[in-house]
Amino acid sequence: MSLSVSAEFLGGLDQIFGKVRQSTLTVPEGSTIKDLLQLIVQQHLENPKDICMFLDDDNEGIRAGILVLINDVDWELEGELEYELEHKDVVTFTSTLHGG
Amino acid sequence: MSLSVSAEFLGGLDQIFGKVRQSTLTVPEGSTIKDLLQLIVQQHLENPKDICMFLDDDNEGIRAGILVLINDVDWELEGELEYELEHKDVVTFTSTLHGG
Amino acid sequence: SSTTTSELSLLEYRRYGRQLLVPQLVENSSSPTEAQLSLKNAKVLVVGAGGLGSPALLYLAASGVGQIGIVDPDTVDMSNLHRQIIHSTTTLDFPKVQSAALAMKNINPFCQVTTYHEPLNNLNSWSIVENYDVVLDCTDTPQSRYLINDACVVAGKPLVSGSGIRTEGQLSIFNHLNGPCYRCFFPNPPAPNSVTACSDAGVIGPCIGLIGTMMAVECLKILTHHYTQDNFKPFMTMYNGFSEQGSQSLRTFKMRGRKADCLSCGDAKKITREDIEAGKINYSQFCGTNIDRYDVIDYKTQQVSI
Amino acid sequence: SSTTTSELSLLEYRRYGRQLLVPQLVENSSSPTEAQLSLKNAKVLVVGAGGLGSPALLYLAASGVGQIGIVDPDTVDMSNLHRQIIHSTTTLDFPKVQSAALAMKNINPFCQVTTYHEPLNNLNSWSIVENYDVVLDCTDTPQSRYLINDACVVAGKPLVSGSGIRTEGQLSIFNHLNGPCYRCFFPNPPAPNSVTACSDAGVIGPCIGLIGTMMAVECLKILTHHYTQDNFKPFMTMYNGFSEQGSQSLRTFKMRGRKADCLSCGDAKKITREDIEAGKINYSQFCGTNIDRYDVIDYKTQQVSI
Ligand SMILES: [Zn+2]
Ligand SMILES: [Zn+2]
Repeated sequence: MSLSVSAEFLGGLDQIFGKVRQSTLTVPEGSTIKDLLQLIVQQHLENPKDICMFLDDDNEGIRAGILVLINDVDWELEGELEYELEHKDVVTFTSTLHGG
Repeated sequence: MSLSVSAEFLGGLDQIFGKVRQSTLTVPEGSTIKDLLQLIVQQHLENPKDICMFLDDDNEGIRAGILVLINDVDWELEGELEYELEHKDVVTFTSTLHGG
Repeated sequence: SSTTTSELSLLEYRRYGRQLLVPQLVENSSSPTEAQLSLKNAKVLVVGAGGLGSPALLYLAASGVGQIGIVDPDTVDMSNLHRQIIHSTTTLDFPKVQSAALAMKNINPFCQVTTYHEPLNNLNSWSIVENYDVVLDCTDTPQSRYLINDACVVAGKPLVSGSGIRTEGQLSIFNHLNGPCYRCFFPNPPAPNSVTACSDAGVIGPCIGLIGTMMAVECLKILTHHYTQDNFKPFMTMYNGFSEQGSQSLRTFKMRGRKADCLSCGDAKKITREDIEAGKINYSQFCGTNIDRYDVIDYKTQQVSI
Repeated sequence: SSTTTSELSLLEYRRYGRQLLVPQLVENSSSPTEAQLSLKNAKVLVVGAGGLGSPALLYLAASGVGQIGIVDPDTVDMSNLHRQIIHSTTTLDFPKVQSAALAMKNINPFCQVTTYHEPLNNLNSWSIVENYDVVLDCTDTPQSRYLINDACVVAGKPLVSGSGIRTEGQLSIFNHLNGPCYRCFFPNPPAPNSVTACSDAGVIGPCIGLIGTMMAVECLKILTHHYTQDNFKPFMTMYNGFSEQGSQSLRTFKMRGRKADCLSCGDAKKITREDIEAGKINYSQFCGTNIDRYDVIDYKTQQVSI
């Protein structure tokens, strides 16, 4: 069985994903956020050089300055990388904004 | 079978419903918005005199100046009074605001 | 009726450079310069220089809208100043249009301001509205809202409509891209007997200001061609500054389209310029009361209506 | 450290009457008068008098906050004026704090304004922050955001934090009612190599202004005791002025609580006043770059970072 999951790229993050702000991805049952990150990089990252804009140095976690929300809830409350995706989950990635 | 439906009173309408802005009501299957209006009047209207603040002159329709939304969609697109309620529907009533 | 320009000076590039970097503002123009020229050559009418009009006028003037008209019959009162941030203690008792124009010229001398120190009424509404490209309804009575709507429909002008009270506000765009008008949403005015319940309203400055600020955003979108026949969907956005969910909330409702039987914009177009100007539509009578009783806040008695 | 008053003059009742009619503003006070006195006796510090600070300062001054401090090292530049509506062409090259103070005194002479024409830094942050009840972070670099946060945690002051770029914005409340601080949300600063992608940002005036306006609303809520240990939930609200859904959107995310291992507010409270003042926390170094490279918009090159 595969699940349908929605990913959102806000706060300017869409710039590295071909200006896509919302995308639907299909993942195998049992997938975690960790798996989703790799899938996003494979399917949506326009320029491989920009991977450091999304993932951290070991290309596994998320880089500092990006917030991750699972169904509008901070991923820290949901298990972060190990969270197991459910059908129709909405995972939001947003850059921290600093402008004023 | 009975359905659980949520009613919201915005734009100052909560003033006539005991300052309740959100309420959950139980209605029989097959109920319409028309039925819901009567139930709201029975269960929530604080002062019977204020019925003219919510319903129109024949106490069946909604008074002019109140917008009705069914799951965030204008009730006019959903059948107005005859719309048949579904489980977990959210019906929003809001006064038109005029202040500036 | 007036000349358009196709150039920006270096001073203007310096002044507006930061907003011309925003893709969303320029993406429907052939260049950032063209986007700014769309603002410079635009004529925007703001009816009401109060809680909504204050930030709307400041932000539109600051952004480089070339010509802005302001209609307001009132003078600046001390009780306005907790929320009407375009005015000042130094302009107390000035006509609001004049007080606002001073602030707008101060922030941006490039903005040409036309002031109408009078109420919008049956006689003047069409002849004022026809000179502008977009109208902002920042007024506070149902009468004025129906009148402005009808004038905009007759003159074919898009209308950004905002309103608010206490901690809440509403925002819609009317008569744009074949969408609905105010009368499509509200074919009948609120009954006068619905005007007595809330004797304790009032308004929080930044809450009504937020709606005026949103109106400026929508006006900029219209002027830079953000909305198209394809992507424009009739909406009403509802704001609450003191949301139960904590913080503040905006909800956007999907609304009905243009109604074929609308008195104003419907197929029969029953309300004409001549009807309005001849006083055939009596907005006070239509609304079932005299204008005072419909004031959302009666400044004399502090009685409030919804 | 200063005297509090327990009376309002008739002039003040006239000025603030409209907002004292709003139940949500006064419901956690024993009377409307007491609610207004909570504002009058309040001291609010606003760091940054730019796109966020402009409406925040105007609305807080207008609402009757008694004492407002403004920190900003910059002077008014022409390129600010498309969005920084508290300033004016007549105050070009003035220190922003002075330009802002003039506008605030004009709208409300009752407001006492203290200006700090300097950057907030390790040496002055604690001694400035300790004089205030609530702090608004209206700045535009990660460095300043970490520094302000640490000073607020050490001094025990709630922090209203806003930010924005292009058409988007974010809003949170930190260090309030045992909730999280900025470092709890962001234990590590963004890496310097993440600062190169968006060379084409910019900002739309009323979009950043909307966040500043929301910050004023949140500040009024804090001062009038709207939030309690029971109802306050850590949040981040995200705004988009050009939402795909049409119109404009706000989404509120439910966020983590205070983290026991936070360097700043955690159980060990590893960052102290002495550490900050002695320069032991080097905010520029901590953020991995010099301060210029982190400017969200570099006014010289128009390069932009996220
Ligand atoms: Zn119509
Ligand atoms: Zn912390």
